[in-house]
Amino acid sequence: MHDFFLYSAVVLMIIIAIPLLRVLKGPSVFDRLLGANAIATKTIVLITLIGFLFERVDMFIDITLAYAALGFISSLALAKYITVKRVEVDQP
Amino acid sequence: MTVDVISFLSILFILIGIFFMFVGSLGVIRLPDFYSRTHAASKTDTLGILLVVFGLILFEGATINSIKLAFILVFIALANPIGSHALARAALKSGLQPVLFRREQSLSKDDQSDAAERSANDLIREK
Amino acid sequence: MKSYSIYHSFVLFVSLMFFWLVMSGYFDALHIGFGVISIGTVMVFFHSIRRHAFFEEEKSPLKSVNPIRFISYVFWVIWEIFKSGIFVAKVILKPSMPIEPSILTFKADLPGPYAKMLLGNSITLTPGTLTVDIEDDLFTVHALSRETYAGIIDDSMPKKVLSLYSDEKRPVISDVKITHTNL
Amino acid sequence: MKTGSESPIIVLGARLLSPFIMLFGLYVIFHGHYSPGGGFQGGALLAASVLLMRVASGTQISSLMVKESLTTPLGVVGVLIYFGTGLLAFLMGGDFLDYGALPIPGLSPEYLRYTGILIIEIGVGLAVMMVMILLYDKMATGEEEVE
Repeated sequence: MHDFFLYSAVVLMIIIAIPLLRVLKGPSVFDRLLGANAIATKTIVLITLIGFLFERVDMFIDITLAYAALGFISSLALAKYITVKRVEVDQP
Repeated sequence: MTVDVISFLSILFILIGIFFMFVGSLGVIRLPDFYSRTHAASKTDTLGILLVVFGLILFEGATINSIKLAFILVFIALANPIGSHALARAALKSGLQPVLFRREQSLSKDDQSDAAERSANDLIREK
Repeated sequence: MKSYSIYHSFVLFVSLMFFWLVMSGYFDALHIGFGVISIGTVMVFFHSIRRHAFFEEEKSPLKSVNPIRFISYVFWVIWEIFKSGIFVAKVILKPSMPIEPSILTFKADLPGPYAKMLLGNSITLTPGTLTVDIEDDLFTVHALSRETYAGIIDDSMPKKVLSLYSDEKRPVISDVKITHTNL
Repeated sequence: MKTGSESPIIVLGARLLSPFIMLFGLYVIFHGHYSPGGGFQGGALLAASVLLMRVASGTQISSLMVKESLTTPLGVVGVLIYFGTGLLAFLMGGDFLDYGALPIPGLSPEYLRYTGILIIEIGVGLAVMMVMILLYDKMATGEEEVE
């Protein structure tokens, strides 16, 4: 089971790297934000899997919850900031 | 590795969840415009994460850590739709237009095209 | 200003206490005492926020909801999460990507902002539709293809949300406008 | 009171989740020595729960929760709790932040250390929380002055 968690964490890291392309490429600010948000949500699972790998689930769940809460708040704050500032978006 | 039913089920759930997360990542790259990408990020990713965490709960069994994992489950199910709604709303408010197009085969026999001729431009300008 | 009921505060206290006990994992008097102090701090901080009505005609979310229907509604939403994930995955994995994005706006006549929030979140969680904006009564929804918004414009999902709050049978949505193209 | 422009999904969702995030921050502070975290991380989470309400509903309404004029004094109180505890131990004949020398009667040295760390962490958490809210408020209002 340990091996299974290890391999799935490795596969998950490769999957997490895919939206990075959108962050780099994205025509508008929102595409970049969406890519960053997709990375943040998947990282939650990655941290939990690492917790199972190290067999310190209780500790890593605390980290996961803090990460999830901070990621959610920062994505809301960025969305709000961009709305208020009315950043010029270039059309694709 | 002894394969009993519970670990088999949890492995199954985790694999399906990782597959859905992979599809979500692919959708963020493949789909044509921001709003359709939001669909991929909000729905497929949410389902993938829920499945993986559910698989981990099955593996962990009936301990207090399972209830903590269930908190993550509830938090993701609540926060992910709210986050993507906030992002899509910010995009609409700052004037990012959705790319809308019709498939060729439905173009000829479109019965409600007249009612639908308002452009997304007008929609945004109204606000 | 609105006043919140004791029932509402009690529900908040019990759910916060449950959260604390599970997170803490220590069930001795010292840690439960810390928990009571912490929950007291949280409730002091949120006292005036909870008294403040963000929207007009805001109702207490818990008292007006029919509990049995709400539980069945939650299970329905979980089932919809499954369906929508599978739907979007199918769309993404097909090489031709059969999407036909459209924007629809409609007015929904629902009792209070909590009902609007429920409807908005269930639209987001059902296959192929995404709530983009809610402005007073006006919903703006982005749909991925033509089949996906059938559940909204034939009024079945909004009626489901209304049935959580009251027994009356009336049409909920009106003024549906569908935009297929921005040419 | 212009709240009509806010989407009910964001405002009500934030109000639903914010108390739990704040309680989680307090949990991180109180359990600093069994699990990762402590004063700083807990303070960041406490600040995050307040900022969630500020972001979702605008500064005007959420100043009901923590008034802007209160952030600097409470932050100073947090620093003073930290410094005062350390100085008290110093004055009672120990080193600076020597918890064993704290003049709390009826506690064994182990519990004395435990209590000392807890007091320090509460001070640090309060200071971090208030300074973060202060930074956000300064950034938000500075923006309005420019326009």
